[in-house]
Amino acid sequence: MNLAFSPEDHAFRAEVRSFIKRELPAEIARKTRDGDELTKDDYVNWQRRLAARGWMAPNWPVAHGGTGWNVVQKHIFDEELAFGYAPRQIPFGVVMVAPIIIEFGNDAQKAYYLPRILSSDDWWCQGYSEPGSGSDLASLQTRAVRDGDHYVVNGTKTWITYAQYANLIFCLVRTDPAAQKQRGISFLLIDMTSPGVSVRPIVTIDGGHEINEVHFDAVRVPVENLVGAEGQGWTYAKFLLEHERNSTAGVAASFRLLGHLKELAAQQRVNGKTLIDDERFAEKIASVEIELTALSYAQLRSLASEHAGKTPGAESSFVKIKGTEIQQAITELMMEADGYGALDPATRSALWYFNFRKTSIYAGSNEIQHNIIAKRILGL
Amino acid sequence: MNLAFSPEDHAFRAEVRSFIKRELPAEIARKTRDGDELTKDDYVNWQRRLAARGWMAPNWPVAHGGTGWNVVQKHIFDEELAFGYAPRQIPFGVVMVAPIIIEFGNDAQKAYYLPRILSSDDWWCQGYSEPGSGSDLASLQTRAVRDGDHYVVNGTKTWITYAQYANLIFCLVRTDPAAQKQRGISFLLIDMTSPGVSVRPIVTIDGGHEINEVHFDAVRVPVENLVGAEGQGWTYAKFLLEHERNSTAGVAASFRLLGHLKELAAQQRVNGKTLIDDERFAEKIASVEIELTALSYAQLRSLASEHAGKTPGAESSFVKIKGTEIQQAITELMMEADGYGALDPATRSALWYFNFRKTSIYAGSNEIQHNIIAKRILGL
Amino acid sequence: MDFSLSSDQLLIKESVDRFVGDAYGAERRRAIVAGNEGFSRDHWRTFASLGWLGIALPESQGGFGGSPVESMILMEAFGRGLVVEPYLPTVVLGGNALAFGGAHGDLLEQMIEGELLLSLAYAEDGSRYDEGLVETRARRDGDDLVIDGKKRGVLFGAVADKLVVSVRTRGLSQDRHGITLVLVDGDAPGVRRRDYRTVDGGRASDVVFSGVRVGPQAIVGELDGGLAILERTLDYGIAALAAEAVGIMSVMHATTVDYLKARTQFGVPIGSFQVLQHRAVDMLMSLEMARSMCYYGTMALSSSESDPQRRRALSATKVQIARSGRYVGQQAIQLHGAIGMTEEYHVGHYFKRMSMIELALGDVDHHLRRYVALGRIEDRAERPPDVAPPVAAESFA
Amino acid sequence: MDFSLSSDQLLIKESVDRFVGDAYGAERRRAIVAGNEGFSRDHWRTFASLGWLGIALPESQGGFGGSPVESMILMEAFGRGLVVEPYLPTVVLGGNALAFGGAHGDLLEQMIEGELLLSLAYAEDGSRYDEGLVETRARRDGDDLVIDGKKRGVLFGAVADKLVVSVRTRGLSQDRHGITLVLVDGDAPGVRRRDYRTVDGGRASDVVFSGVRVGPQAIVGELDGGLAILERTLDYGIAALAAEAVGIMSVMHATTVDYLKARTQFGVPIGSFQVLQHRAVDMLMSLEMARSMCYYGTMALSSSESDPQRRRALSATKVQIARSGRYVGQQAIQLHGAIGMTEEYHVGHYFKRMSMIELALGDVDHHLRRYVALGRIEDRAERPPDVAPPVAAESFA
Repeated sequence: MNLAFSPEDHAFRAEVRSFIKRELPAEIARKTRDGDELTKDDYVNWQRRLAARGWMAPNWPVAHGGTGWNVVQKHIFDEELAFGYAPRQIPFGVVMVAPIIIEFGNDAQKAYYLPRILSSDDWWCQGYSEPGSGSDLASLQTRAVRDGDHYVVNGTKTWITYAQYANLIFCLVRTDPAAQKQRGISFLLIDMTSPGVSVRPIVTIDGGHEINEVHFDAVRVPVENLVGAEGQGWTYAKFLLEHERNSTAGVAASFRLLGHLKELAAQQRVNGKTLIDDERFAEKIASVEIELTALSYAQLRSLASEHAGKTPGAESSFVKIKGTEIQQAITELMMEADGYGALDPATRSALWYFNFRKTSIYAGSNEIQHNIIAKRILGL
Repeated sequence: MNLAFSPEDHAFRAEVRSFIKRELPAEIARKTRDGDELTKDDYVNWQRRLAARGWMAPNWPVAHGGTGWNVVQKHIFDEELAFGYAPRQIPFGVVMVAPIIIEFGNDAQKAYYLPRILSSDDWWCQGYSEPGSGSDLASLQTRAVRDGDHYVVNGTKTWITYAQYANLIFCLVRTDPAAQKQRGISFLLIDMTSPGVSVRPIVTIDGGHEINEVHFDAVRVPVENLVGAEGQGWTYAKFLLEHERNSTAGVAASFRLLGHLKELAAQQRVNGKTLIDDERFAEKIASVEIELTALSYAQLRSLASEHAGKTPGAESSFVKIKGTEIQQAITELMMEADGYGALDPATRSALWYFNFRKTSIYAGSNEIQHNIIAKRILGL
Repeated sequence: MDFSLSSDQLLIKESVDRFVGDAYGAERRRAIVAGNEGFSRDHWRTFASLGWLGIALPESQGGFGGSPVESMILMEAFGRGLVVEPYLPTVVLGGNALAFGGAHGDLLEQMIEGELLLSLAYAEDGSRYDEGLVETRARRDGDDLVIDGKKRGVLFGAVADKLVVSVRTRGLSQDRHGITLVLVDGDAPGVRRRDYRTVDGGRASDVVFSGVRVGPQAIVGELDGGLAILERTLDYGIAALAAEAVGIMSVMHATTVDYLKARTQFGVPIGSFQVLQHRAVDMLMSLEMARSMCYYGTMALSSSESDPQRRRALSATKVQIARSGRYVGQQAIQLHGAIGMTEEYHVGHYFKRMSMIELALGDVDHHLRRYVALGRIEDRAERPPDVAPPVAAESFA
Repeated sequence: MDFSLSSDQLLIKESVDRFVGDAYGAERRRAIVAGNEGFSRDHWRTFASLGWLGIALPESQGGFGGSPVESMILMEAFGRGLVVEPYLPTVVLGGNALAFGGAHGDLLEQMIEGELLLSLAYAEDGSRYDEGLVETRARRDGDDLVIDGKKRGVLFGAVADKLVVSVRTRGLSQDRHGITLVLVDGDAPGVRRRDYRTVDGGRASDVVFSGVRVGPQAIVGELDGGLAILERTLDYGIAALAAEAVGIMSVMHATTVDYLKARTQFGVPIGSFQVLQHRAVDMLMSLEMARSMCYYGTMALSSSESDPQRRRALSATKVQIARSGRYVGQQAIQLHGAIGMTEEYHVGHYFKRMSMIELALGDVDHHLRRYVALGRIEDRAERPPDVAPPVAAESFA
């Protein structure tokens, strides 16, 4: 048993770290650190640098442009990106639609879409949720009716991150309303520049604009944009969920947030000393730091089990729940630390807090994640 | 609007206080304060003094020996008893069976049983729960089969407080197994000295013996011991639950426990000062004290609404949940305060903590209380 | 013991409920918040005409002789309506400071008539929530005081005609004596403001004082004797915030329960899921604990209790309000799901205001510390409070 | 990076699992607990014959050269079996103290062979959990030390052949220097014990030392230099308690889940109620967080990190263990309902032991304070720990 990272792992980490140091534009790093909104150009700028190094899609098979890294290397890569203040990976293309195209798409789809993801020529977004279907995704209502060589799509998708940047959207649509709930759903790729597609911004309570509603009004989509077989869309979406690697970026980002909190607390004064030297506040920070340490170790254990060939199971639910609880705890403390400064949007402390309330809601609410663990792990 | 207690209320409080000071034997007060087990004689001794003063059954109609107090006076009475370290009221006779006999019993039952409760000649216990029916009380299996002038009772009742002191038990028994779940249940009074009744002590994790299992093996019970009509037992039990006054003794007892905690913390040393002067620990005590203050005010509000003629509703569930949470928080702090002393049963600190885990389980678990509020108040 | 609201109080409650029901609402509020001043002068005139601006002030000072209960009734309704008008800074903080100071009857009259807006400038960069830690200095120059320093988080500082400013006239920054309250015109020479929209839909300013000169008549109360007035004023502020918070929580709770009943997923209302039911129950309990403490704190203001006891009661109140408010607010968002995160839905605005109330006039840590410190002077054997509460029209649970 | 247990470690795990499965069990344990000494000398001989008593000690001192991982494997199984034998006081605390002291190889050999029981006497009335606060004094008398003072919570003090006692040989009670560890015979003249059964089924003693005389060979490590050894010993103790706690929690969790499936109410298994399901999930997460921290703490022992970093890691471990343990224990009782409160059912015994582990060698408050104090010397920019964990046979979640 050798419990430390290998020398090769350390060398790899150094390589990634120096790459980031060399390639990441300072202004992008600053925006990431301060929580400023990144522009589409910022993301594309960074993605093209990754692509030039061959690191755009570590999760893909080597044949399609993947890196061939093992799980430990992927973990190190994620961690270094987060600590280096690189922009977060926008998952919709690389992590979400690509694996489905690779697994279920035809050769033409692979040949066309995959290179364009690597090159950042396309920006994808995800059209799953609808106003009436949140946790109960399978109740979706967006219709795609076959009309010659096209599907005609009508409906509304919502909570779509960065739809304003995207030129393509992958959607779950209902192609057979007569079929049983999950069976009538298909997986369709839609060009957002098609007539009848409109995007309505949704501003969140922190004042930010990341999410949108997308309306389809008789949008004509070529049948070749169907992935796999009609009626199998639900299966494909589920395949992705079950094989989704438990990203380690969240934990690293929390360590980063924690650093932010400490800086803030070091600037505030209470009773004639800095807030970080106030025993009470320091212990609150310590409590969350200890939880985060535990989570980071839990994640390494999960990594180890994946390394040993086990399919990741409910670990991702576990990490989702604890990870978001910790993120929320940190941002609560950021707001608290800031005192009267929190009133002022310029300090952002309250805005971090408001924004992070979403984390226990999105990507399967924490309640849904509890249901998943109860069912899949505990058999309840 | 006059927000203070009236001069009459204050006078009443003084009267109760001086009665307790005069009548309560010092050794009984000491046992109550220290959490020592009280003997049956201790209880009876105190009850007879209350009875002599006419204060044994404040909740009864005056005609049967009640006091005629309004809700505020009852509140003051409960509070003074708790603060004066009087033994807690054993509810099974005075509060539980008596109102049912008064409401649904026949004249012979009233004439026989009520005076014997006032005089402490009888000690009652409650036979509701069974090993297989806890929260789902209506699933009870104890059978009472009519045989001439008797019922023959077979079955097991459990979690019976002070069965070892009792000579009478009131039971819910199934008289009609064919009837719908709640409909076949009757309310039966059973002499515990009857042949076939056996009591098995149950020791709890704090080492105490308050609860028991009671077995009925072909116990013959005269039919005149049936209260009201056959098959109506469930209705009677529910009547009691719905009219049960929200006892204020729990809150007062928590203030008393809190005093205990403070004494303990004042004796412990940490970092060269007393634990109660340690900011961190003092704030933990303060937090629970603030919650308790809020609860005491919530209870006064509930009292006010009862005073104004409203039937108490889910307030009792509210007070049950918050009250037990607070009690448990206090006893957790008692164990914590005691440090290595908690290992030693002689200090009792860990035993208080262990014992109080029961409070969120008994008398309708806190989960059940949540269900009740969700349904009755929120309409969910 | 008489628990009911008086008929006058009932009238006030009806009128403010009507105002909040008729004149407020998400759309109108949005327009007010987006506007230039961040509040409606029309509404302010209504407040004046309904007598709300002097409702709790003594008749001897031109007020209507009400008690803190009247203020509680208004603030709770303002919370329900998410009313942004500067009632807290002008009436509760500014007005009470002047009233406790015992002079400036002319200004109070103007304020009561709606012609004078006030604010309180007490917090500093280095003070956090401690009103006794004052580094803004005022040096004597003849009969005048000349002020230099900086205050933060001055609510609606941009529209305040006059600021009540805590300044140090003696001693060092942490001395509890030597603090004086002075009135400064909002546009006095040497006053510089940075105004901003606050994250909860209000307005605030950071205010710099550079050689600002005021005459002796500007002193509120006694020279060097401002701290007791300031403390009492802030306690009144806490009680008002508590009532506002109760109003806010009650809306968040009711909205959430309605949503649980209306929203269906998996073919059933989500309110049929036990976990969400229990969460809604815990929200209700948090709300009722907060409401109880709101009454408790309000009673403590008008009781004849000594200052430390009053301050301790208000610290306890603030702790409970903040804890309840955080739970109710966070769960309101969580149980609504994504819709709760959007600016267009109303629950997020209540959440944001509640979050700022959590911090305003001292957060949980500050007040727990104060509660403990004040407790050391008391007997350690506790009993519950020996007064009974009022029953407002909101009945229990 | 290699995550698997070595074949030797797997053998140890199999043998201790077999012991716990075969030789232990509620009934037998009950008899042992009720017995005269509170543990089984037969079991102790088994421990010796299986090599468990020297498993983690270096070969140079007669041990078997294992690492803290071996100790973790044993303790976790002891936790699952609720094993009461005095492995912690004798091997983990007493044995490590001697080993770190670097002499007394003969005693270690006796201990490894099962012929010597040890205990550690460090806590005092006034010290709470602070091992650096020592008021038991030892004055020099020629080459001897003469000890006066009192220690509490000495585990299995009644059967300990020798006690490792922390005494002050220099300085005042709070000085971190001047503490010496000395070996004292359990029956030495001047030693008086009050023995008691602990609330968790173990045994402990309060021990008074009145003019107890020991020779210079009794010193463990250096005169005045005992604190570093003591601190390191206690850190090993924390790691061992963490493993025991993980074993205990895993049983409480599994038992609870089984109960939720088996117990029916309202015609359905109570495990079909969503609130109870989520509670069971939260128990699982608490357990897995604790298990992760147990690995982390165990790794920190064997890492080459400096003392403050090691101590900080073990403080973090103890905080997590205590918090997880409290949650899992309380919920195990709650979800079982009344049956969980009874002495005859096994879950309550796990709960009680877990509660005492929560306090042992320092509670949450103590270790949070220590964690913060030790953190001040470190860089504030944090990264996650840079070592990977072992994977024991318990797979994740």
